[in-house]
Formats: sequence, C-alpha cells, structure tokens
Amino acid sequence: MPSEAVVWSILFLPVAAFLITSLIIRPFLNRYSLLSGLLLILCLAVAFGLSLWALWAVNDADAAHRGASLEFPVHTWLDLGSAQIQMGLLLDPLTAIMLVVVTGVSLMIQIYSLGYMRHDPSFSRYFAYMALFTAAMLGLVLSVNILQLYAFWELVGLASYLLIGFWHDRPAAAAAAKKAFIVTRIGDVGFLLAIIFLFFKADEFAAAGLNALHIPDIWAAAQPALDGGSGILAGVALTWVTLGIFAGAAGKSGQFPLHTWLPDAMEGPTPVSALIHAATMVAAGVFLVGRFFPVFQQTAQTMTVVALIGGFTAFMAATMGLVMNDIKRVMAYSTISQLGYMMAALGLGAYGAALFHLFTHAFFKALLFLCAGSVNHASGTFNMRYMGGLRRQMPWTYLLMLIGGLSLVGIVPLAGFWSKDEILLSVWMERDNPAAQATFVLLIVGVLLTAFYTFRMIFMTFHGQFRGGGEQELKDAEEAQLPLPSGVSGQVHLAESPLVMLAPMAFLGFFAVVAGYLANPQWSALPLIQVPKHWITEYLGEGLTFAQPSIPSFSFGMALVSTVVALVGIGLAARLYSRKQGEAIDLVEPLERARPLHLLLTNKYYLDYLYEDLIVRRWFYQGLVAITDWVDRTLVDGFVDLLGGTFRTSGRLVTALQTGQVQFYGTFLIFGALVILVAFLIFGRGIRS
Amino acid sequence: MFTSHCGESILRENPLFRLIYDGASSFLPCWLSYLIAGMVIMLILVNAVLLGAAAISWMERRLLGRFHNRIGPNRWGPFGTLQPIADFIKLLTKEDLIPAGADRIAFTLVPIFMVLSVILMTAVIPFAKDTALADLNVGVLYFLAVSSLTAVALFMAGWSSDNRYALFGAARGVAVLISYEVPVVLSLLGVVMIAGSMSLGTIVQAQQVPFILVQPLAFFLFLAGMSAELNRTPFDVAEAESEIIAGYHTEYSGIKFALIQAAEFGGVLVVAALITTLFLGGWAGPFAEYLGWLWFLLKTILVVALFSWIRATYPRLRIDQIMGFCWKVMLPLSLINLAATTLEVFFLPDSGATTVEQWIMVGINLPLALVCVPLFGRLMREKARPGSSPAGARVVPGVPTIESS
Amino acid sequence: MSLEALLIVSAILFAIGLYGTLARSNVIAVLMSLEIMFNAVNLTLVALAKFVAPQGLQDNLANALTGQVFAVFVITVAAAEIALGLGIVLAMYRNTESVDLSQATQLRN
Amino acid sequence: MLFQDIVQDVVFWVLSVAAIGAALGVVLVRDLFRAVLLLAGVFIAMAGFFVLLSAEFLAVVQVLIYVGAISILFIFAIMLTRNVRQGNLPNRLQIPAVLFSTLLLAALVVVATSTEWNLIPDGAKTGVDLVQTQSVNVLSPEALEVLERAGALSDEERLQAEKAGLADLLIGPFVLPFEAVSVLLLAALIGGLALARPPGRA
Repeated sequence: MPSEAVVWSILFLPVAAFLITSLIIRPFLNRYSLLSGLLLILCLAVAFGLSLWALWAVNDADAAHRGASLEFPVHTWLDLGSAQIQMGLLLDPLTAIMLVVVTGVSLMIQIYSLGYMRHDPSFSRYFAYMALFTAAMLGLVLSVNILQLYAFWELVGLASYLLIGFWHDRPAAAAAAKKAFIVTRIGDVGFLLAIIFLFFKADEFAAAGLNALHIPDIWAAAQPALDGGSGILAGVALTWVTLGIFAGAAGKSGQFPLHTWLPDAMEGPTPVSALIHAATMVAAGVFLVGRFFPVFQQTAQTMTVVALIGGFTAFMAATMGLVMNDIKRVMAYSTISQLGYMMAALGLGAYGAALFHLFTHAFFKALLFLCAGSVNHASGTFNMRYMGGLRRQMPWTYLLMLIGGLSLVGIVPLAGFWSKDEILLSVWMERDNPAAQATFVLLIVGVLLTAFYTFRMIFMTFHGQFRGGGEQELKDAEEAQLPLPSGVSGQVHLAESPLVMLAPMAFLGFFAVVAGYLANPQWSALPLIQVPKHWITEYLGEGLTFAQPSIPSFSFGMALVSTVVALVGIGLAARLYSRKQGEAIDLVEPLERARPLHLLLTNKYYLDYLYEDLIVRRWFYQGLVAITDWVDRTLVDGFVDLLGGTFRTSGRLVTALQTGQVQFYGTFLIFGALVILVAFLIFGRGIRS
Repeated sequence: MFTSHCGESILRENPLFRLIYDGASSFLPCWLSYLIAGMVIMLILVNAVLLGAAAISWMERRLLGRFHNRIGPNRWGPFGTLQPIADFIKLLTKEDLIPAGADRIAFTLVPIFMVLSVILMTAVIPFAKDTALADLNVGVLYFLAVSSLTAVALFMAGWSSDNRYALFGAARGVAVLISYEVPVVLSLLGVVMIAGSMSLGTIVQAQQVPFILVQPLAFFLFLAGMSAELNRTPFDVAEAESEIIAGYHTEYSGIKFALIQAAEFGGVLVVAALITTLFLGGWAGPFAEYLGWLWFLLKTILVVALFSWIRATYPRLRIDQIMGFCWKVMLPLSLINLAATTLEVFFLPDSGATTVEQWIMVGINLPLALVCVPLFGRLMREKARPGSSPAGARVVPGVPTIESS
Repeated sequence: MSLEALLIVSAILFAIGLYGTLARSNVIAVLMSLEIMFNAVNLTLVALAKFVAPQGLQDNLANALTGQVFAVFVITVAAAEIALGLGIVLAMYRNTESVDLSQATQLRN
Repeated sequence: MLFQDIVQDVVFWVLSVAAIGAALGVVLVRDLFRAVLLLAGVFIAMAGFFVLLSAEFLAVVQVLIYVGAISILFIFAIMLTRNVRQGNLPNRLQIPAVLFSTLLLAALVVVATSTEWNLIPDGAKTGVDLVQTQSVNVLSPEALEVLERAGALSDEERLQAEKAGLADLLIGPFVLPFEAVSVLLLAALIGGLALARPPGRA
C-alpha cells in the first residue's frame, strides 16, 4: 500500500516540473529548452508508475474491502469556527483510474509534443503550462475536500486558458482562450454557489459530526435518513446543489448550453487539444459528476436533467460534426458528443459504464487528435478540403487513424465498442423511464451520425487526390481576397511523421484496440488474460460507498443493433465521400444539397450568434446594462451627489474658519483648552477627591 | 564666627570673606556685615580685573614691541608702566560721542555688559587654595555661560551703532563666537571627566599631573578656541582694521571705548587664569598653602605672554578659513579627544584619578595630539591653499549677507 | 517666596507669552513669545520640584530632581524647536520676502 | 523671619518684576531688536529664579543655551529679515488674544491657589535642597557635612544623597526620553541644515 507521500508525489512531480521549468529552465537555460520537455516526461513517467501502483493497491487493498478507498489523514488548512477547511487525499477506485488515465495519456502526449513542438520558440513555456495543466488535473482528482477540489478545478481552467491561448499573438487563439475561460466560468459559478451553500450548512454538518466540505461527508449527508444516512441534504436543496455542481461539470465538459468554447479551443496546439479532450479538462466534468454520484443519485430531477442534457448533447454535437471541414473541429464535436454519452449514462445511473467510456475514450480520442496533428504536420493545414490522398504518404498514421476512428464508431472488437455498447445497454435497461427512452433514441441516432462524420473525415483526409494542403489554402484565400486563415503554414512536406510522434500514437493505438478487454471484458473466457469479468465496472461500483450502480451483462442484440447502425453510417459516408484514385478533385460538399439544414449546422445552430449578439450584445449590453447604468447614474450617483453635496456645502461653510493663519488656529486651540480647563474646575472637583 | 541665624551662604568657605565678616559683625548687625563683606570682596575683584587689564595692556604692548624689534611704551613711569593710566586719562577726557541714528540705550549698555561678563567670570576662579569668590559646583559651565553673554553684547554694539562696519564686525564676531563655543565645550568635557567635577577648585586638586600633559589636545583646542572668542589674532576678523575699520566698536569713543578695551584685556586675563586653573595646575606649586597665589600669578602671566606671542606671530585669517578651521579641524579633534578620554576613564580603575593613571593618560594622549594636530593641520592647509577654491564661488560660511534696508 | 507666588509669576509669564504668540504678526516675535511660554513652564517645573514632594521621595531623595530633569528636556526641545523654527522663518523669508505671519496663509489650501 | 528668607523674598520680587516687565516688553515693543534684548533679560531673570530655587545647573544651562545661543539665533534671524525697527506689529487677533490670555491666567491662578499641594515635609527640606543644588556632582564631603548638621540624614539617605544627580536620573529612569531627545536634536540639526541651505544648491 502506498504511503501518503507516494500519493502526494504523483501530484507534486508535475508541480516540480512546472516550477523547475518556469523558474529555472525558462529564465536561465532557455537555450536548453529541450530539458523542460524531458523533465516533464520523466516526472510523468514516474507519476504514471506510481499511479499504476496506486491503482493496484486500491484494487488489492483488502480482501474484505476490495476497491474501497484508501484512508489518508487530512490536514487542516483553515479553521473557520464550525467549518474546517482541510486538505487531503481521496484515493478510491475512481481516483485511481483517473490517475492512470491522466498520467498515461499526458505522458504519451508529452512525448508526442517533443516532436510536434520541436521548432516552437516557446518550447519551455509550453511544457511549463503542460506540467501545470497535468498537475492541476491530478490535484483535482486527488482532492478530498470540495474547496481543495475547486481550487484545482480553477487551476485547470487557468492552465487551459494559457494553453488554448498559447499562440497568443494570433487573435483567434486569444479570443478562443478568453471564450473558454469565460464560458467555463459561467458553469463554475454554479459550482461555487453549491460550495457556498454547503459552507452555510456547515453548522448542520458539524452537528451530525460531519464536515461540510469533506467529500465523503457530503456523500453521507445526502443519504436519506431512512437508509441510515443523515439526511442533511435532501429535497429541493439537494436538487439545487447537484444542479450547481452539474453546471460546473457541464461547463468543463462542454455540455449543451455551454459547449461553444470547445470547438474554438482548437486554436491551441494540437497536443493541447488532445490533452484537453482526452484526459484532463473535459474529463474533469465527467469526473466531477462521478465524484458526487452518490449525491446525484438521491435526486431524480437532477438525474433526469443530466441524462437529457447528455443525450441531447450527444446528438446535437454529432450533427454539427457532420459538416465541419476543420479536422480538429470534427473531433471537437465528436468529443462533445462522446461526453454527452457519458453524461447520459451517469444521468441514468450507469456509473461504471460512463467511466469505462471515459477510460476508453481517453485513449482513442487522444490517438485521433495526435493523428490529426500528424496530418497537419505533413499537410500544413487542418482544413480537410485541402487534404486527401494522404493514405499513401502516411500509412502508419492512416492505420492508427483507422483504429481510432473504428474505436470511436464502436466497431467490434475495438475499445470504444465495449464501452459504448455498455452505455447503450444501460440506457435500454432503464427504458421504463420516459427520459431514458428519449435518451436512447438520441444516442442511437448519435451512433449513426458518429459513424458518418468519422468516416467522412477519414475519407476526406486519406482517400482520393491530394488537394494542395496549406499552400493551396493560402493561395485560394489570397485569390478570394479573404483574410488569411490562421494556423495554416505554407510548408507542405508529405511524409510520415517522425518516430517520436509515431511511437506514442502507436502506444495509444494499441490501447485503443485492447483497452476494452483489459479493462472490462464482458466475459472472462480468454484463458490467457486472467482478468475478471466486468472488472472495472465492479471495481468502480465497489468504490462507491453509498450508491449501487447497475451492471448490465453483455447483450448480443444490443451489440448487433449498434453495429448495424454504425455500419450504415460508414456506408453512407463511403457512398458520399469515397473517391477513387485519380478521380477529379471535387470540393463540392455533398451535404450542401440540403441547403437550409447545412447552413444551420455550419453555423452551429446559431448558438454563438445567440450568445454573443443576442444575449451579450443586445440583451446584456443594451438591456440589463442600460438599466443598471440608469440606476447607477440617476439613483446611486444622485444619492452620492446628494451626500457629497451636503458635505461640500457644509465644508464650504466650515472652510471660512480655515484661514490658513496659524495664530487663528492657535486662538481656537486655546479657547478649547480653556473650555476644558474651566469645565474641569467646575465639574472636576469630585474626581480629584 | 559666622552665625547661623543669618543663614548659610555660598561665601562661607571664603577666608577673606570670613575675616571681614567676623570683624564687622562684632559691632554691626549681621546682615549689614554680610553686605559689607560681600561688597569689599566685589570691590577687590573688580579692581583686580581692571588693574590687571591695564597691566596686561602694558605688558602686551611691551612684548609686542620686543617681538617687533622695537622698544614699546617706555616714557611714562618705569619701563612705561604708567602708560595705561595715561591712556585711560586721555580717553576719559575725550568727548563721548553717540551716533545720530544709534539706539541710545543699547549703545550705552554695551560697555557695561562687556565689563560685566568679564568680572562675572572671575567669580569662580580659584586664585589660591579656597580663595575663589564662589567655588560653584558647575564652575566650568558657569564660565562658559557667562562668556557667552559677550555675544549678545557684541551684537548690541554692532546693531545699535547704526554703522555698516560695526554690524559686519558684530556679525563676524558672533559667528566666530558661537562656532567656537562647540569645540571649546567639547574639549573641556575631557578635563571635567577626569576631574569628576565641574568645580574649578576640584579640578585644580584633581591635577596630579598638570592637565596640559594629560589633555594636550584639549589644551590646544581651548587655547585656540579662546583666542577666537576673545577676537585675538589670528582670529580677529571682528575688528580687522584693514577691512572694517575697528569692527563692532568703530563708533565707540571716550570712556566707552576705554571700557571695551578694558573688557578685552580683562578677558585675556581671565581666560589666562582659567587656562592656568584647568591645565596648568592652578595654584599648585611648592608651598602651595602659602604661595599658591604666586604660582597662580606666574602661570597666568606666562599664558598671557603666550597669547601675546601668538598675536605677534600669526597673520590674520580670512573668515572662511576661521570657520573651516573650527568645523573641520577643531570639532573633529575635540571629538577625538573626547572619545579617547572617555575610553581611558572608562577602562582605568579609578577613572583617571590617581597619579599613575594620569601618567598613563599622558602616555596615550600626548602622542595622539602630536599625531592628530599636524595631520589635521595638513588637511586644512590643503583646503586653504590659495586658488584651491575658485574665486567666484568662494563660500563664506557663518557670515550672513546683510540686507541693505 | 511661596510656591503659589512662583506659580502665579509663571502663569503671568505664560499668559504674556500666549498673548504674544497669538497677537504678534511677525514670525520671529511669535517665536520669542513661544520661548517665554517655555520658560514659564520651566519655572513651574522647577518650582514644583523645589516645593512639592514627588512620589517616592521617601524612598529616594533623587526623585526630588525629577522636575529639573523635565526642565532639561524642555530646554533641549526648545533649542531644537528654535533652531528649526528660525530655519523655517529664513526659508519663508527667502520665498515670500516677508515674515508677516498673517501673510502666510499657505495652510489654507 | 530669617535674614536669608528676607534676601530671598527681595530677590524674588525683583526678579519677578524684571521678568514680567521684560516679557511684557518683548510682546509690546515695536523694535524687534529691543524685543530680543528684553527676551534675553527674561532669560537671565529666569536663570535668577533657578538659582533661587536651588537649581544651579539649570540656571547655568539657561544662560548658556538661552542667552548664549537662542538669543543670538534670534538676533541673526532678525538681521536677516527686514523691518527690524517697526517689525513687531500686532495682528487682527488682538482682542481675542488679550481675552483668552487673561482668562487662561485667571484659570491658572485659580488652579495654583486652590490646589492643596503635597508640600515637601520640613524634615526633608534640607536634603532636597542639597540634592537639587548639588545636582551635577556627587555630593561633596562638605555638603554631606551640612546635611548631617541639619540632622536630616539617616545612613540610607546618606547613600541616596551621595548618588543623587541629574546625570544618574538621565541615564537611569529617564534614559528613553533622553535618547529620544538626542535623536530629536540630531533631526533638528539635519533639518536646520536642510532648511538653511539656499535653494538651488543640491
């Protein structure tokens, strides 16, 4: 069993990397900036090893309590009367799995970054940010206190802001960074309100011997009194608290109303996108809901909301993914969509399935992003319209992309298949619930759409004829007198990426293939690998102190249905986008035939327009702000003016006394002294005797 | 016998006072005899000062004559000893002028003040054992305080004369006076520390070794400082004839001038007496019980001669040189002396009271003085070298510019 | 000579000084009046030291010197005050060509 | 009444009249130079008071500092400014100043006369007198003799009297204000230097 220091060091290794890089390497040794990358990789490798150890330890902790969280002492941080704010470690199965995912994926991405960012002048700054990002995510995962968790939560936001705006001299990147920060903050406000609510409940918690900010205590507090829980959090209050937490999660995970930042976040370097989308930022939202799953489970309303929003997001993001031409944006919508799956599963109680999907998704999504980066490396652009035919130049990338894509679509026997299938099955099992029925329909349609856009992407990128890459795009933009697209380089060198990039991709690809069996085999029939059936789901479920997740067994019917739906999607994509070698270059988008719909989708349902123009510009600036401005000018200013005027007038009257002549003041001083003296002489007799 | 029903008196210790008092009280009421005795003593003192001043003026003129390789006053009386009387009578018969624009009261008060402060100074000086008019326990301080009265008188003279030269002279004189007050006081602190008292009688008794050896730096500083305070060459800018006629007493004539002159020479006498007391062992000498007054007189005359010698030797300094000498040489030297003496008194077991200890201090202080004085002199010489400061930018500290209204 | 007489003399001096401080227009005259007040206070201190038994006189005769010690402090502070005060007067005269206190109204703004 | 007391009273009245007259002169005379001379008179009279009150050290310090230094500074300041002859004009606050001064005087007199002072007991008078007179010296043997003749000295008192001195108080119980005053003097020195420096010369 790992000691506390070992677990802390998982967090502090990247922190150390961050500090060393930002305080020593960047200011003094910037010429050897490669050091910063190697240092971070070393730290993450050690942290990864320690995480595996922690996972094994949690799994093996105690025969009786297999999967129960390991106990660590908490350290008091602040003592505020009844509310004690503590810091500590919470190492339960969920944390252990997240640790492995975060450190593992981050490690792969850092290795990849060595190659991808090699020629960037701000190489060490990049790795400092990356270290901070990873550290913040690890701290978030390990926190035992909700306030501690919130601090790391905001640190994740900060680091993502820094990384999305990494190329801060590009206006689009700066804007995207701001957007990510602001939009996620909107959700964070809900989270913060929930924390404040808990803080105000501190006395009630303390009366029950609990700490309002201690996460296991919050779980306990949410259990109804009937089941032996304390019942401090119940009813409407519980609903609002969970909705607040979910708001935070939705912001970070890009759920429906707050998803708009995620596609824009593609302005950051591709490995950053990979990290954000696979292991850290967006996973934080799902993790948060999972962390408070015992609380969520106690309120049906919130669960319904979570499920419906998750389902709707899964569907809607997939539709938008259909029409995007930017390869990273396609994947961004795909991420939103997949997160929707996870949320929907969580909302319907499929805790294990959701987190299993998070696990597998981390690997194949990271793989896909790294492939996209690899493609960009060769073609100089992210615009799929200027790609095509890369299959021959980049066979390994193509193969890995295919693996990732099939995994995403959910084709037997890749990792994504198992996890997605489990989600669908879980939702299907809840079909008595009308919300579950709606969600199921949305998710099944989502499978179809996923298959379609994934293979549209693969066909546009790797099949057909090469369409000129970044060079051509710049030329076209010049001819059309459009502003030059950002993030496009004119350097096209069609070749396979270097080994330093391919190796982590291959590693991730390997996991995208086998993670499904390794982590959660539906049956334990394989003789070679002695992994118990439904290992991860049960493992996670046992980590839950209060909730009992449903564990569906494998259903051939469901597998068949989903596979067929996915194949239909692939077929459609092939029908529309597959071009034979040497066929004429065709830039016409087949989907444009459905013109209004296409327009709606390419404009992302006009949500950005709604947010920025209608809500912010019209409603907020011209409405709310105008009203508050009026109030400020007339009422507040008037009051202040009145107050000031009163004092000014009285001051002007008193000013007459201030002649500036010292002797005048002296006269008054003596007068005052005389008054005191005389008063003492008259009234002070009693005091003296 | 001094009876207690007339109260204790500070003069009780004085043998002369007691003699007269006892004689008078045998046939007069005690308060009257008290008064008579006091008056007699004061008469003696005043006359001693005035006559001493006259004698000194004669002596100095004779000495200066010898220094100048001429004879000096020798017509009236043996060796010209009655010359001062002749001068006095001449001045007495001259018209007593008061300038038209003068402040009459202040103008008239000046000579009185000047003589007064000199006479007051004599009060604490022990001419022989137990022969001080008042052996105050703050004697040194008293002396300094009373001598600082001269500054007011100087200013009164300069201002009330309604004469530009007189005012210049007064301003210069006062500037010198208050500047030199600082090193003088600091130098005396060493003496006071070793003696453990400010009483002049105690200081004389404390001199197992004459303090000129124990405190050579202090002696040098005191001598120089007092020369400046007495407006004597080389510090006599206040009455520099070649620059501002006669300085602050330009307008004085007749008996007033005589008094001012008497005060100046009396000042020399008193200061010489004080130097004798502080540094030369006062009345100490063979048969001091009986011949103390003689030793005291001899030593005083010696110091007066030293003053005359200095006057005959050195040319007058510029006012800025005088000020620079005060602040850049004398003040640091006095601080060095003070620090050295403090350490010595602190580390010696009996605070420097015994003979051996005072010889130890001689061994330390004499070389210190022999090193420090030439060293600072060299520094000063470099500063004062002609052309070392640009002519246009000459700064004259301590001399204010007088408004012409 | 009684304590009351001394105190009354010092009170009269203090009042005269106060009058001068308030009613003279020349800064130097005001400073002089201030000095009179300081002296009046010193006289009070010394007179009280002479006549009034301080606390702890029975324990230590040295306590009879407390009043004089305070007077020493007053003299020191007065000296410092006058040095600075006259410096300020000269600076004022340099700037405004006047030492009339009723002209010095810079404190007004 | 003892002869000494009569002398004391006479001196006291002379000094009082001189001090008050000179002080009145300071505030009323128009010629500033005469005002300063009168001020010096006040200072000297005050020194006389101090002698009378057996504070010899203070008397000497009074002459040294007030007459020898402060008066001179005043004269310098007067000379450096204009309008000496007619400079000491009253300002507009004449009436309130007279009024308040008189009222303050009345109040002070009331306080001085109505307070029951805790006077020094007769037995301790001689001791106090000697301690104050000899305030700068360790008591001389003669002074101690006087003390013993007055019969006011126990062994313990003798010890105290031997040790009593202004310096002991200044370095002992009053060492903190003493240090503060030293710092004040230094600050005044530097401040005076800065103020007197002609403008424009850094």
